Amino acid sequence: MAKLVGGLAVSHVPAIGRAIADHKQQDAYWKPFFDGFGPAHDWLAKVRPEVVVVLYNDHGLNFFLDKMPTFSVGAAAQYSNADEGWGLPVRHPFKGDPDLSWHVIEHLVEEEFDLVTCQELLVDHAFCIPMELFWPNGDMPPAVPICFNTVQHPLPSALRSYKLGQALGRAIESWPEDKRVAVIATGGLSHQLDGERAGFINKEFDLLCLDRLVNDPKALTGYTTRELVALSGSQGVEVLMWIAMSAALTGRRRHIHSHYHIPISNTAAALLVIENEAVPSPA
Amino acid sequence: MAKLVGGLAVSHVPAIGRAIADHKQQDAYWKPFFDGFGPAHDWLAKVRPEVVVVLYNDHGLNFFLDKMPTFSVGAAAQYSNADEGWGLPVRHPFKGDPDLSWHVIEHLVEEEFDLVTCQELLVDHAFCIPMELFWPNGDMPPAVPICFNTVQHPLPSALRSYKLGQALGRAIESWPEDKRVAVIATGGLSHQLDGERAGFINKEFDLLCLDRLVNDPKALTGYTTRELVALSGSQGVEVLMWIAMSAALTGRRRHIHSHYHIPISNTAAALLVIENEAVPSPA
Amino acid sequence: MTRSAPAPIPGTTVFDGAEAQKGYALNRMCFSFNDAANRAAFVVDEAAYCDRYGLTPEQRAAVASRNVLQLIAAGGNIYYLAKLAGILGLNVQDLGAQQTGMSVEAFKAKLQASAQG
Amino acid sequence: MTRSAPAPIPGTTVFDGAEAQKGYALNRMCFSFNDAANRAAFVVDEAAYCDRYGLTPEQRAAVASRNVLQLIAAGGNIYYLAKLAGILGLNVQDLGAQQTGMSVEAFKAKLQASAQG
Ligand SMILES: [Fe+3]
Ligand SMILES: [Fe+3]
Repeated sequence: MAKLVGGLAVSHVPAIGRAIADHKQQDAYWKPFFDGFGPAHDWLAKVRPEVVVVLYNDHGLNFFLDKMPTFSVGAAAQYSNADEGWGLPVRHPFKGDPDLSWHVIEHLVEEEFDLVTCQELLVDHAFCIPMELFWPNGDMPPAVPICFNTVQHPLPSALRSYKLGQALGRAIESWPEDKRVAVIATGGLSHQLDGERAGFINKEFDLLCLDRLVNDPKALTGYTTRELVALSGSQGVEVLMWIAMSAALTGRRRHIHSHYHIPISNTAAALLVIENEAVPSPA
Repeated sequence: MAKLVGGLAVSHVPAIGRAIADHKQQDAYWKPFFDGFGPAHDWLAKVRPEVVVVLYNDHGLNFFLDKMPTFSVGAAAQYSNADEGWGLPVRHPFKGDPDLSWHVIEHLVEEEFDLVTCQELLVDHAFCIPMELFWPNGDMPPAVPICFNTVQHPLPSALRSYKLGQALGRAIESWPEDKRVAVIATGGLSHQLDGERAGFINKEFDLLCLDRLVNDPKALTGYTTRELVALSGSQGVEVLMWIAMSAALTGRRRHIHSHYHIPISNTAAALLVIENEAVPSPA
Repeated sequence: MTRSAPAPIPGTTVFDGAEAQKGYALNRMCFSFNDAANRAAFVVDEAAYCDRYGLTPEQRAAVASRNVLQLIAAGGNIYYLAKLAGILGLNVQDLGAQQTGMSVEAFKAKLQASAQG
Repeated sequence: MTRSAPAPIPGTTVFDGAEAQKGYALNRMCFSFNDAANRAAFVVDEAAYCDRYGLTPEQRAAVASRNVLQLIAAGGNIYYLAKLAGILGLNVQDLGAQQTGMSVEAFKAKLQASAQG
């Protein structure tokens, strides 16, 4: 049986991708952000995930408003990045794991999630940058991308995202392959790009979220989507993926690392690592 | 508030579309099928729905396996038909009702259905033929199409389809517009186009379904998808939409009409009309 | 496949993830036949058209054979295969007859007989 | 809109069904800018490109103005507008400065100040 070794979450600000491409990790602006990754890299070296499930959101590369899905699951052997229109270098394709994809799809549909199954899926910066942040040498494991709608309201609620995470955890732990799996969430924390409130950042709420994500993720399901927009910014709703990631870790949890830095571009950037040790079920 | 006046269900065999186009309604082969529609037309003339929600399945016109959704809801002002590849005449576009669409979308996402919202949607014979059967003069009301995945397993289960129907009923009855709404399901009943079992029809199971759809739709949620395939044929799973239609009618129900005829093309063709009278909620 | 296989349904292929993966190229080609220009291109040069969609050897052989059971075995889904059948001038009763090894008349009689079932 | 309107969030447009309908043509045009050839076509003849996507007069005026708040008022969604901003050489901090009526330096200082919040 597969082992869910833990979860990671990290911001996916496009500017990070440009900084990586330009090797600016040690520049004054970037150093405080990139220096936060040591404990995450150490933990990854220890637990060595062989597959990852990546919870991210599309920013208008793959999906348009003609057909906007709530939750889409990749089921491809390979995922390509592509031109997003504003100059980020296009990444090499990423390897998929169709067997885990279909296992997750079967399991989640059985638990009454109404998925879109994607045998072709373009992944944008929100998928690519976190993969490069966690595996800067390019040796990332195969991935199963799960895309959340954060573009067009109604979004999936915090509670629905939490439940998806829980079901995903159960799906992973019931995968018959004897492999180590990690869940990665990308996006957030507080930021808002649009409107008179552009530049909105809410440190107090972010720190509360980081605490709850470690200790009591269920508490975050009390917020409505509009409350999340108000507290976290229009794009801060990307915290939905962080909630789902934390919810997936249903075993004995151990907080490995948190890092928080304001600002990266217009965003409060954060990093979170939680280890998960499966608790043998009583049956 | 809107009034949910009732539900209709009918088969959507492509050959019916050709028979309509060729005015063959009185030919010996077609007469027993088309003659069943009198009571449905009479009932529609009585209740005069001003909007309809159409539960149907796409047969490879709009959706492909690259991105296969479980439930998609149309949110367009107009829905076009198009060439499906095997010679059916292309229908005129159908009028949508974006206000009801978005109301349904808001309501269903709040009830934790993970929809795909479609501001563009091509509707195939499974949408068009029932509209022409129920409104042969072309005076059909605006529609909100809801497309079910019956192509690629895992399909939504009978229970999930039932729950979607229930939530749809609540959505319609909470629509603030003072309009009469009907729900239409299309597809089925038993048939199988593919495999050594092609031509499979199960009259006994169909008649049981027709009874349960009128009197106890919940009973049908006990079947797994595979059981439905075994009992009803690979394409007989289209009964999922019928289950959802019946589930939507949560008021005082009155059976208006059933009609069953074997065969139309490879299919056991059926027609069902159930009236619904809203029961005032105690609050 | 790593999930426990459910009991098979005789004469029936459940089009699940395994089939959807296996049949992807074939079904993608058939999906393209919604467009009349693509149907015409297939008719003009079938082999080149199969190449363009990257069909597997098994799928190419199945297309060449016009054998529906073989097309299904190669991962074909009936909803998409129906568009290929349209090009070949076959309706669903022709397909049913071919798959069951009956004449079209016998197949139609079998359907009719279900009314007594 | 027939649903009861929730309390507004100051300085924030929630991109819901009403916005998604209103902004459809504009966002569709911006979505097309994922393709470099389309970006080039827009640059060559902006008016013709807006015509091709059927922009409303309000949307055309908003595009001509380069004013982000006006583009949002016309139904633009920031994820798609970002692709138009890319053509115009504006990054998200330029957009933030413009929308808040600050200089880019002042906007950056405001972001930095949030670290003390
Ligand atoms: Fe983002
Ligand atoms: Fe059908």
